[in-house]
Amino acid sequence: MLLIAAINWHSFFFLLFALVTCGFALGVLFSSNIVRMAFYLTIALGTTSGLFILAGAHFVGAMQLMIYVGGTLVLLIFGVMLTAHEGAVLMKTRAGDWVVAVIAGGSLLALLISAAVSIPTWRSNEVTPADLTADDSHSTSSVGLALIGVRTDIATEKDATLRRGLSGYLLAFEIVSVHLLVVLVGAAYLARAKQRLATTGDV
Amino acid sequence: MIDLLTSPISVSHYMVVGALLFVTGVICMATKRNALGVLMGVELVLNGANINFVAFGSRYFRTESLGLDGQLIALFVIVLAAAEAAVALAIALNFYNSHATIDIDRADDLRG
Amino acid sequence: MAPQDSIPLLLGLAVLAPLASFTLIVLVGPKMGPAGRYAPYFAIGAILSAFVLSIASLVIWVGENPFPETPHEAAADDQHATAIPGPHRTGQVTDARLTGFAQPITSVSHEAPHDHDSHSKSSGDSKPVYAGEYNFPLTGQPWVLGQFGSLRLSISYYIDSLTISMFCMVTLIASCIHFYAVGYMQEELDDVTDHEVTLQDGSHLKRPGRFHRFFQYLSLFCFSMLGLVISGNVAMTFVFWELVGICSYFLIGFYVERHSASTAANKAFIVNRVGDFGMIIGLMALWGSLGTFQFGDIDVNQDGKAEAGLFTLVRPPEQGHQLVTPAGMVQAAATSEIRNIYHDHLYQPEGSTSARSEVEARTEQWRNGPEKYGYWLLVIAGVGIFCGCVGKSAQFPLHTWLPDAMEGPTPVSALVHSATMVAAGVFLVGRFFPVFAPEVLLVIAVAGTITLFMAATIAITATDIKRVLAYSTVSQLGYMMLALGAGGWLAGMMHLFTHAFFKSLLFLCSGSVIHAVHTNEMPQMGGLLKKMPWTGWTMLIGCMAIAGAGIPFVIGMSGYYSKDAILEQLLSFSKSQTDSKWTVLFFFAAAGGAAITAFYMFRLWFLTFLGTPRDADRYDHAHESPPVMYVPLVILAVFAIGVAWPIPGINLAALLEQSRPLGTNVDAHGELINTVWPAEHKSHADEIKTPATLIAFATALSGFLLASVMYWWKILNPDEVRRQFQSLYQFLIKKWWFDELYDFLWVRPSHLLAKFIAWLDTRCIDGLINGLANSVRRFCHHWNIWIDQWVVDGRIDSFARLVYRTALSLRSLQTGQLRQYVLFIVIATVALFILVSFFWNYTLAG
Amino acid sequence: MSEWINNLIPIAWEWPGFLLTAIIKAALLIHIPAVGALIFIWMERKISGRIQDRLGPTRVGGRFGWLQTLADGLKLVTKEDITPGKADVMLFRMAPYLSFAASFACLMALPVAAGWVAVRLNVAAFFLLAVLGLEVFGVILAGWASGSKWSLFGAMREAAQVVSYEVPIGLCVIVPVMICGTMDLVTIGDMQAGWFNNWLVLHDPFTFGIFWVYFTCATASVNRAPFDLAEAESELVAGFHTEYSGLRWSIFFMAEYGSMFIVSALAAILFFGGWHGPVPVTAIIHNMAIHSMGFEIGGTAPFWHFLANLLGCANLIFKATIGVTVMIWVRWTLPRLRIDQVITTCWKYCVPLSAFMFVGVLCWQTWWGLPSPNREIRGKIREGWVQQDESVPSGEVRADGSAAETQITYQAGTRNYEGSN
Repeated sequence: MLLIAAINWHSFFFLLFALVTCGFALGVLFSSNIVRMAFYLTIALGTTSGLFILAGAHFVGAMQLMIYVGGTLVLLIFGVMLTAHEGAVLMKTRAGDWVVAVIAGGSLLALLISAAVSIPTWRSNEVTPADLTADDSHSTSSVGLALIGVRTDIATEKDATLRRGLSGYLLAFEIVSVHLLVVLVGAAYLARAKQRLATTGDV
Repeated sequence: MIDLLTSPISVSHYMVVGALLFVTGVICMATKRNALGVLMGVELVLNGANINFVAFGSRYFRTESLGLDGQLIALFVIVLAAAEAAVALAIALNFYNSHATIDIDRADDLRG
Repeated sequence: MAPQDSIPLLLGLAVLAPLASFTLIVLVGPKMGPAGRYAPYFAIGAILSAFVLSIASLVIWVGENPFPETPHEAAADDQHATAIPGPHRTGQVTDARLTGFAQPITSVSHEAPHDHDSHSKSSGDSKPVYAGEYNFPLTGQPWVLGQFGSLRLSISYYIDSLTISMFCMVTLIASCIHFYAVGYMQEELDDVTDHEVTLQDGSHLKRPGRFHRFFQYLSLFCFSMLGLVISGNVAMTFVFWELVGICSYFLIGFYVERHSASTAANKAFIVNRVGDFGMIIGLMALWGSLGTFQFGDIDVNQDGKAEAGLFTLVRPPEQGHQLVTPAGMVQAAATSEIRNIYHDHLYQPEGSTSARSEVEARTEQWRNGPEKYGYWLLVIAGVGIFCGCVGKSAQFPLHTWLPDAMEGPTPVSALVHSATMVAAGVFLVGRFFPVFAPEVLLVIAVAGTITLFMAATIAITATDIKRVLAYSTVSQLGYMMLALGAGGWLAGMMHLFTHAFFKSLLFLCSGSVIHAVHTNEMPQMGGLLKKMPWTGWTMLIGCMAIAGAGIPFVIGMSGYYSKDAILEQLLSFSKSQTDSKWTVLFFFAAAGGAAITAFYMFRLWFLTFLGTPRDADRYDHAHESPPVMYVPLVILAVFAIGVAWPIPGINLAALLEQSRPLGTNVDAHGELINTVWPAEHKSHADEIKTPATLIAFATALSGFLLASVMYWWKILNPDEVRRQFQSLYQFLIKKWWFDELYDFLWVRPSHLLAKFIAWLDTRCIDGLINGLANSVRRFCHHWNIWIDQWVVDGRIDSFARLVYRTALSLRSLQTGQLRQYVLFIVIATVALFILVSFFWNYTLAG
Repeated sequence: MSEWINNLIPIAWEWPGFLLTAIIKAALLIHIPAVGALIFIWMERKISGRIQDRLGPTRVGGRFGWLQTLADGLKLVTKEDITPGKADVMLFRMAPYLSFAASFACLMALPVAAGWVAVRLNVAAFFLLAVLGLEVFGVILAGWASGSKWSLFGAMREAAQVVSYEVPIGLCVIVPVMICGTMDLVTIGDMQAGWFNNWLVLHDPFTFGIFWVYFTCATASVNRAPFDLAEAESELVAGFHTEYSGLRWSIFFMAEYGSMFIVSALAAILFFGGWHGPVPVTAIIHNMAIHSMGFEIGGTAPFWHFLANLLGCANLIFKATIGVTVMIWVRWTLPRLRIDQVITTCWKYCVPLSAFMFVGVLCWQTWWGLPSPNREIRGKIREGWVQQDESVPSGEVRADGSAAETQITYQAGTRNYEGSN
């Protein structure tokens, strides 16, 4: 009971979500059934959005749910179903590949984790709830304003160069949207290129 | 384990989770023979990166944080991931149409 | 909404409406029904709404500026009182102004005192300001396009009664012509077989109809013409000027497949460029020395202080609006002196300020000194602007494009080349009238005289009905220019309006005739009056109007008033000369021109409508045009009769008089020549008016009688006359050999020059280069053998071999296995990090 | 609420308070899909009966047969739970719970009255859409895991349809969000306080139009007829739930009716003033509460607030029920579309329409600045630029317009970031 009393609930929920995320990510890794992989991935990404919200990025979390889980993964599963037949559903990988991959990945993991814990200011959290302001969680409109080029969060920045340098994401936003359009058109074109060739072959 | 529960969360925790997702994704890319599996690995990798961005952008862990940039970059990553998924899926379908399989080990026409 | 806000708004909308329809037709023209059948609805709607808006603004204006009542003035200078507000009505005038617009910024504010003192001692007539002249234009600058240093390009407007009446005239005529064109261009609706274009295989050209394109050009033209009229600064004027030119180019070349049409279009365009070159020089002179493009004063930054425009600079109010060389021009001319002054003050304390003050001090003496600093600059600017007008309104020596422009469809000829575009030149001269120095006026007068006489004589022998009208247009424009040059501002402007109406009427009638008989040649017409009564009678009205028919001192057609006003001004001009008596030629030329005008106009009418048909089958096929074509004729005929009637309430002369440039209604003397420009109001004295009116009437009557003797009663046989004056006839039929002259003067020499340069190119330059090349080639031929083999190939081959071996050894890396590539990346990343962390002693990712 | 509980329980810890609060709220919310489903299914039967000139259920539970659904539910519980041999067992079992969890999680962020919301998210509108989009996973996985051709077809259609319809529905929801400048559904609802002329659907012609687009897309996104391609019983036997039976099948239906209620309630909040009725009863009661009917009755204010919120809650549920009724009516009136027609409706009509309306609203508000009957929103404080004083419990914060002005202080731009750096 004393333990429960001492629990920092923020940490608790973080751990909950983190464990679910990592668990299902590993599930994606070790499952060999492509559809189950997709299912695990869904859950992993959904809980990731929980992690985002825990870090105060409500909007990003909602975006993660909406675009990633709601859009991308549905697309993915769609593709899975389009390409799923007996051979494709189960594709075994040779053990050798597994060994090599796990070794390489393990080394990378060790590297990254050592990097993550190597900086003391990253390891310790000295932020007290007092110096969190109400709108740190209400970041939606500041995100939106930043996307249209107004950085309200650094409007009060003392350093003028910093203010100037960090102004807005309008250009990036436009570029990304145009890029998105191009990609969608291109994807549609790619997906139907085959049939088109077939018809022309017939003619 | 206990003090994990009691002490407040820091950036490192997020980075560890991110690293785990990242590596999982990488291994996924390296082991799955199904092109869509590889695609899922890519999504995992991107999410690992995103977690770091959001963690560094959050004001809950460090007094000097990236501020909004973290969230904004994360947003862009999500959107671009959607685009990338669309294209990759189209490519996969095309490959499936042409090679009648989704196994990327069979996609070695350009072998040296 | 105050009038000074509402009128610009209305007129601006009126300008934009045709632009809207143009855009619409350009975008979706071909979709508007088969062959754009419904395009005219948009064009006509636009121009009609523009007309309504113009009329509305005219009503507002008149309501704001009532005409001075002329009870005994009418008695003094008789019925056709081109009512000039006389000295004794200055009080009312001032009232009119005070009750008129509360102008923040015009010359009103500093002009009112002049009227008051002139009113007080209005008996004296040798005052610098002729009392009673007044204008208060609406000026404004809604939108600044750009400010480069002191060069400000802006959309600004300068609206006075001249502008508004131009708007009404242009939109009215354009509306009529739009309706007319709907009927005239019918055959463009379906595929057209152009019988004047013969392809290689001898067949005729077949092309789809261009109905909508015609109306889109008309809309564009109306837009640019209205914009030209409303524009408030020279730069904007120039832009719309060129727009008008390009519209004329399009419309002349409407039947682009015909060689004659395309060449005519090119000719018009190039000739206009020649004029515009002079205009650009004028603009540069004005801006470079005065630093502004604005006509009127504009309160740029709404602080109540008006920035002086060109007119104020050239005719400053404190000088009683008399022409003085602006300080800018003086100092621009006296740069060397100014440099010396600055050099003298260089080593004094406060040198620059004292130097500046001295320059200010000496400017006056430079200006009035014997060498008249800067005055030449003023003259050059004026002549340059006039060059543009010469090109645009086809004055001598650039008149040759207008007759060829008749290749365009007839509605175009009526709208563009008689009523409005060519009038734009005259309008610009009238607009710039205050800026013109007397010497420039003399130039204008001379050019106008030559043009009117020459064109009139050429028109005598022309047989193409449209060419006759074209030359008469040139000649009438010459009249206007002559009137302006002789200081008769009001006369010239009035003739501009009256001529617009009856000339468009005449052209439309001729178009209706051509539409009926499918030929332009008058010798193949005749006796058409029975076939097409509407056209015939309206055309007769037009002829009488242009001939200035009327009962002397009682009433007459519109031409009667304007032409008489011109003659009066010319007479008083020639009378008031002490020396330079030769200027009386102006008057004689004008009078003779009047006779010739009457002659050829009635010749045209008799040849066309009376007598026996000279071409039977054409006559049989002839028919009256549909109502959509002759109703506009009737409307225009009404205006051709009555537009200039001195009705007390609505009175063109008084309306125009309201916008007479300040200080131009007094005697002016040339600085460099000793010629006197009498004030225009002097031409209403009876000793001038009576003889002028009688002479005008006599000349017109003689011309009419001669024409009827030769072509109606057939007493004289034209062919005999032709045989007797064979040489003169040749001279005229060849149009004074102007085209040949220009061909000899400009075209041939340029061809020769081109040939010479071509020869230079082919012989000398190419020869030189070829020789060089040959020698180099021979040199290389010896050396390249072994250099190529040993040096180049040797190195390249060895390198290629090296690359090949490396590639062979590396190819095994490319397994085509995506998953292996991923592994490579991972391992490389790890290795990189580890290396970095070892060999740089930084913490990882620190 | 948790503070209140913590005050009740005499322990030093606060987590029991949170736990109790969570449990209570969940217990309240579960009624919407559970009891709501009962009522809505009964309504659907009666309405379809009337439309088809039948009586519908009449026997069970009195003359209106209003216990029919309960009886069916009992029957379904007792039925055998069949799992096909070729099914992917885990996914097959998981799928119904997944889609039910999605539609239940939506309710978490759905306010039912001023401040009566389980979790007050500042991105609630967006969150709702996102989680609603998750519901499709249940359907897709169910269809695939059944290992049956019909189910697979239904699932693929569902996938295509839902991915397509997320675009226009997002565009439609953006419009009220843009007008109010916030995604917080509570704020959006309260910005329409007062008489019905404050409802956003009457804000300007474009919002009026976009409401219909929204309703169409919502019908499609909860795959109700005429868009119920996933279960096209005329072509595919029963679509994605062909192989399901018993309890799992009924869970699918609870999820479907729950999400119908959710989209209708969202429509009510976004366009029809949420808990603010055509007549500002809530505001009146609140004014009573603020100065209790003119003379001070000690401490009755909380009661009045509660009453007001209760009425608002009833109001919202009523509006949402009307929306569900319309959906039922549409289902039994219109024939089902073909899949290509469904996709065409989305990409060729809904998306361009909603985009056009979006631009139109934008112009109406910002560029033309045209008037709109809603006096509340104009010049109102935008989310994030708002600093609301914490003294007032969130339930009472600006439950009517007047209170809002008093309790919100406008801080131009300086959104006290001084604390952060």
